[in-house]
Amino acid sequence: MKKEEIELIKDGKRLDGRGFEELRPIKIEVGVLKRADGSCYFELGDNKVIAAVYGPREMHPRHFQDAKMAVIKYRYNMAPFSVDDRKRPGPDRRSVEISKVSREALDPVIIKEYYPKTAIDVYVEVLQSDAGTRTAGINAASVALAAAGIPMKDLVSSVAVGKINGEVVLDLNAVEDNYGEGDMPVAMVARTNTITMLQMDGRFSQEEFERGLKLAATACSKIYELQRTALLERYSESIGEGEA
Amino acid sequence: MKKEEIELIKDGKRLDGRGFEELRPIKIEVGVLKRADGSCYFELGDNKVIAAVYGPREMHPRHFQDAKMAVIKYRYNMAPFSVDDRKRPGPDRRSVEISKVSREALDPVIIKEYYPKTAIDVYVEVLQSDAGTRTAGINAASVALAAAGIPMKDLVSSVAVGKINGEVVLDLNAVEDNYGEGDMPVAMVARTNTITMLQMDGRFSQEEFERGLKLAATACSKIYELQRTALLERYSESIGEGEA
Amino acid sequence: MKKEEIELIKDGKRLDGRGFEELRPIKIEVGVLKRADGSCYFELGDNKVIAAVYGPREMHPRHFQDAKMAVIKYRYNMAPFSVDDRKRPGPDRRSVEISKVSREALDPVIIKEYYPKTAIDVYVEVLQSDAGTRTAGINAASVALAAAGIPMKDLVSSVAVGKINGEVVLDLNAVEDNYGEGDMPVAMVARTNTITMLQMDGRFSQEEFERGLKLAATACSKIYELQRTALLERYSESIGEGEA
Amino acid sequence: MGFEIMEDIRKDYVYDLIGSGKRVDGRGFREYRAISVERDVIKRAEGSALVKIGETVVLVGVKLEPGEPFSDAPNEGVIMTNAELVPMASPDFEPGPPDENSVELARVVDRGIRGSKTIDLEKLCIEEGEKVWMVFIDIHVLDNDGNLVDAAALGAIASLLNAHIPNEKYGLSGESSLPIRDTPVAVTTVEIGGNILADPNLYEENAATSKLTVISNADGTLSGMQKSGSDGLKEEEVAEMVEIGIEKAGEIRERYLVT
Amino acid sequence: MGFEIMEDIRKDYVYDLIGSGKRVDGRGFREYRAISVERDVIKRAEGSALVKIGETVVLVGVKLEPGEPFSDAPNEGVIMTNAELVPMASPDFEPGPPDENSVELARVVDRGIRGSKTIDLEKLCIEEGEKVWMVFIDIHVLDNDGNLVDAAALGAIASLLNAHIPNEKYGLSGESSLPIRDTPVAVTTVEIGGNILADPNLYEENAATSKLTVISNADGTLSGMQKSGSDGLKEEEVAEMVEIGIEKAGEIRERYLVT
Amino acid sequence: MGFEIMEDIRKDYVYDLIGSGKRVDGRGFREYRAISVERDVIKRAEGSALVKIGETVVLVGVKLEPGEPFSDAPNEGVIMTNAELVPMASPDFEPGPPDENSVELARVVDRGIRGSKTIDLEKLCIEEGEKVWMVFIDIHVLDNDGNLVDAAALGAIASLLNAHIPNEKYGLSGESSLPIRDTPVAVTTVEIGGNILADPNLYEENAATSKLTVISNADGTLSGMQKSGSDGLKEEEVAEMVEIGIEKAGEIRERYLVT
Repeated sequence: MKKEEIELIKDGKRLDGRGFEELRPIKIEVGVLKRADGSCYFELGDNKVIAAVYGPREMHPRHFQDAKMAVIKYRYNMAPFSVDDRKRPGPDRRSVEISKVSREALDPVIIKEYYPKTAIDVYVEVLQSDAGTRTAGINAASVALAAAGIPMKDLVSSVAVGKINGEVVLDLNAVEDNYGEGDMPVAMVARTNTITMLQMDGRFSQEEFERGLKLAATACSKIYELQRTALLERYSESIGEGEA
Repeated sequence: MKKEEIELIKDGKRLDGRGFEELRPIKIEVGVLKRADGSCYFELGDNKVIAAVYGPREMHPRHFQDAKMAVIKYRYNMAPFSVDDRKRPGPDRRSVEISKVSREALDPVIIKEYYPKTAIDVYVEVLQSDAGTRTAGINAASVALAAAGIPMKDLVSSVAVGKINGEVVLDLNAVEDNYGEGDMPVAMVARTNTITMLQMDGRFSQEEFERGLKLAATACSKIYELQRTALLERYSESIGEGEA
Repeated sequence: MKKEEIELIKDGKRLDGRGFEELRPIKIEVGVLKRADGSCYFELGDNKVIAAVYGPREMHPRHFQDAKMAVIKYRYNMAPFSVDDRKRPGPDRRSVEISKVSREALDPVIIKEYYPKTAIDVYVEVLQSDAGTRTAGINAASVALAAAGIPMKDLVSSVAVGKINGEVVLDLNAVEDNYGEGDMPVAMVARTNTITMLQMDGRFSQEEFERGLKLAATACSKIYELQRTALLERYSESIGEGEA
Repeated sequence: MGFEIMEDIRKDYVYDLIGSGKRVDGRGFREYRAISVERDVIKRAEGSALVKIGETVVLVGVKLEPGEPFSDAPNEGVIMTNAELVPMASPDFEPGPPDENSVELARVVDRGIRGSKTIDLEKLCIEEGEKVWMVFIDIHVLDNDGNLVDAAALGAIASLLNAHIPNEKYGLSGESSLPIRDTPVAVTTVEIGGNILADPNLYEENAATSKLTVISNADGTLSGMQKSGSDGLKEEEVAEMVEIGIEKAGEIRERYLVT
Repeated sequence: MGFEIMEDIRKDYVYDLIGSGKRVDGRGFREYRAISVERDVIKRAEGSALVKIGETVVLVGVKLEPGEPFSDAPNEGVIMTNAELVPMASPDFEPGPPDENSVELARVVDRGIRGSKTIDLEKLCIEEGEKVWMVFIDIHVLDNDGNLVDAAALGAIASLLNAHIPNEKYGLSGESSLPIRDTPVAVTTVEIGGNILADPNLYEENAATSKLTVISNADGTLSGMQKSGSDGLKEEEVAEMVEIGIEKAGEIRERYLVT
Repeated sequence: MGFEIMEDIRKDYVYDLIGSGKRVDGRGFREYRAISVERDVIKRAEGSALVKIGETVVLVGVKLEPGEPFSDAPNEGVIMTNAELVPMASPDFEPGPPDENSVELARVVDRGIRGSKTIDLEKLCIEEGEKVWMVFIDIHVLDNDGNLVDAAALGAIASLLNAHIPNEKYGLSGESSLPIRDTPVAVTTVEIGGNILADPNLYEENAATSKLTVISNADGTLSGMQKSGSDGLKEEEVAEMVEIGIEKAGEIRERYLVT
């Protein structure tokens, strides 16, 4: 049986009941870890990720220091039990690439000049995976950076667009990703419509690509609101705690 | 056939003819290597190990130096031909753990404060193995440290206790270890009855454990005497050499 | 079928038509890379190698610096597609040894005292292999070093001698190497008849060895002329370019 | 340098406080911090548990896959225990291959389960000498506020108790629940200035010079022990630690593992 | 330190020049450097191509070997793409295992070929579930003067177009030419001071803060995209880059891949 | 820094002494230090030998295990030679994967055995194309006082001569002694100030700028050679070194390998 023949859309709805432009449910919790300077738990459907931020802190080995600004490091890592077939611990080529593009997705909003010679470490652990972990990781990391007090111009929001049964749809889950025709993860500064990550595989016409990009932009705006709200709540809580 | 069903005790004696509380034959030679600052060859039954000590010497990389005291490093390593099925060279998880607990077994007696910023390297090579190599290694290392002139409060002695056919016995050999019900390696400062290593696997009742610990203590005292004698002999020899 | 039974000599000629003391065709191009300080493309029959030289340049990590002279580093590497069965990328034991003996083959002619504390990096990439890649690499590297302006007492030239069907012959190709009885790679400073690399495997009588060594010396003189000519041409070209 | 001085001061503070009979967080010497065990949190795993002891957080996932048995035990399943001290969990953890601390953590948890014969490995044989179930126990440390071993060991046994055998996924049939025969529980104590404290938090762990983990089973027998740290222990201290170990293990088992 | 200052000055120079409508080497903003593609240069490989774009030199070799299929695609051949940024090619490349840049290079080239379904993988099945052809695409970078991706991607498709299946070597029979169905071409542009430049050379790459590679196929569809760099791109910039990508890919395909 | 000066002084001392016709330990230029060979010292190994040359100590163990043959030699056993320069043996050896010196040591010893066809590999075939004996020769250096190659090579052939095939252990039958057909012996000489010295000790090795190992067989043929060091050798020096190599190998063979 050919992969393409699987029916992913029925009566205008996707297999999990979503419409074409509908995100999976999102849950955000800020400050879930004690040791990290900032942290965020992020759920996107069945994806469960945590991001932690340490820094600015001493960069070593020293010869990697940048005399003019902080160096951002990003480590995307999957827990062995986060996927269907156990993943061997340690970085593989996929996680190396995702770490790079995720770092570059966040890089434009961090004001690195404030902390020369330091490192800002961003760690993302994927605890459960259902397609879209890199976008969930970037969303979590963006909030964790803010929670850690890292000076930022804005938040970064991220989502993927895909193509299933010839339709451009938002935020593929694992089944759609496996049997679909294309995937396109995007990260944006939602308020300024600035694209900070853009990847694609599969096959899109130029028109589908442009439509997808707009879809992503709209979704990133929604995610941005959720990120903001989560940070705001956390902030009020800590004020509350302070007063208590 | 179940492992437990093998008869390891016959007429009150163990398969190699030993009584329950009997050590295997021990042979100690001090100063067997030229390059090392101190060295010791130790035989425990069919176990043959050598320990070598280098140091105190410069610690590098520097950022691992301790400004207040010497850093002890311990490397337990098995020669590929020391075991029945050839062992691939290089550290594995077992040797990493043994190196850690062995280092901690010796740590309490070494006066590290005398040599801040230095490293004291202890290398143990297992040339032939028959269960009990970590205890033989600690015994050898303890003597080698003394022979290297490292300031020590006392010697450390080590032995394992085990359980075979329901009996708590001293110093398991490989067959007993494979088919027995438990193993418990212990290291002690024999003169002060201070326990510096304690591990267990298998299943012991609380009473068996306590009995085993006492058995180990008695055996460590015997080993301590052998270690002392070997060092003393070596010392008189070198005096003799000096006079000649 | 036994390996030795293959007929590698027919009517006094080798399978590729060469005489016993005949080199494969050689092609040398100097300055083939932009980024490197010196480079050389070298063809020896079906062997295609490139050598590149960087340096003298800063040596790091610093603790490998030599306060009195430059440190030569040599990296022999095979492209995965250079051999019949794809080679996994990265160094293996063979390439580690070849890198060492090749470095030592060139070491005697480089005037290292001029550049203390620096590194001179020699990189050799084998793009296509047909037996004799280490000798081709040394020939290329020698030219690339000169092209990079590294001060040298002389050029080093290299060739292998082998034994096939009982005859000592020059410069084995892959078939001869696989089915022959011995191989002996040699590097020399041709003008002073100084041997800077000498390896052997297989089985040679003392007389065969001595004859082989003389054969190698004669061939190295020829290669030396080709190396010199290539450098000279390149030099005149650059003068020409300068004038244009 | 400044940091080191702070650490010394903190150690002294912990030490002095204990000398006067108190712990930094006000607990009794034998008292654990609040424990929570949440099971089946990861649906990709056959079993999982999120364990919190105070602010220490460990996530354990159990996966089962068919694999080859060892040649000296052709009819037994295989246990593989692995621990990742991911750098998220502490400023002291570095990315990279497991260091001696993660190796020790994994091996102590592993020995507790193995020594007690908790898993009936013979029931995990699919085809003798050819195919058995490999049980991967992966310990993922998320936040380290001390006493990782007890949290990891508790997470491991809690995950195993709830784990199922994914027969269908691999086109096999048979019992779907893992054959679990015991409930080993690890209890760690430290010695500080002659006092024995259960469940050390991070400050206490740093102030202590010796530590003992005691793993005990439902019937009160011991199936694992590991001393660590740079100082020795007296026989009577060990005896007290074993005592506490068995007692506390009973309480924890009763409360978090009996269903 | 001196070096860093030189680099800053060079960046400024490139930046200022572009501001006045010029490139360091005199090209138009959408113009490529001279391209050359030489095929079948390595006879040990089943396919190969030496690609030069300006002074950037990349050698790609394709090898085929029988191997086991993935269990979730038992009747499909396997593509393995690997890139080595060997230290010969640049003073900035270090020996050692692939770093993030070589991994990214290999994966972007790989996705272009995979996304476009360029290789008909089902035709590479030798025996379902047992044996399929493994296609190794090895990218060997010899000289880096910028825009490695476009050179590597061009080398990959050029090698594949000429590659044969070595049936005889492995005692097999069948079609000897690789089943190639498309010709994906990568076109990389950078943004410098609001200007979009195609085929950046090394100086331009260093001066640019964002870069986009667009891979497009014979029918004008897109089968791969990768943004990199430390700055963002506006939607209209991306649109222009995609525009250029499709246009330039057409020209390159016409000139170097149509036989 | 102080250390380096000491080393220079030591080199000068060795050099000057040799200039006046003497060696640091009073030996003649072609004289070996005391050699001892103790066989069968490791009962877990199928063959073993503890070799001392002066204060250099090398332990070699030979293990045999059934394994798969290489596809281009389906009816031949496989030799795997490995050398560990464990840090115990010298303050200059570091823990970690084999560096170029251990790789070279292992490969030179290996080539001597392989080139002379010492082991009749066809007799190590158990089942053509499926199962052959793998012969692991493990060189474990315990104390390095110079001339490791000769000690390691002597240990290797001495171990092989006494090794047996562990048929029973693997449920197989057949000849129990290893089919050994030759006795290659390595003899290393160095050149210091125009003088050729056999069996350099560590000081001499450090003072020498070139070194040649010559491996020769019972019939006087050569089956391995390796030059190392940072300086060249004249043809006549090589000739002398080969001469010494064959002569000394004969003496060593006679004394330590003929049984």
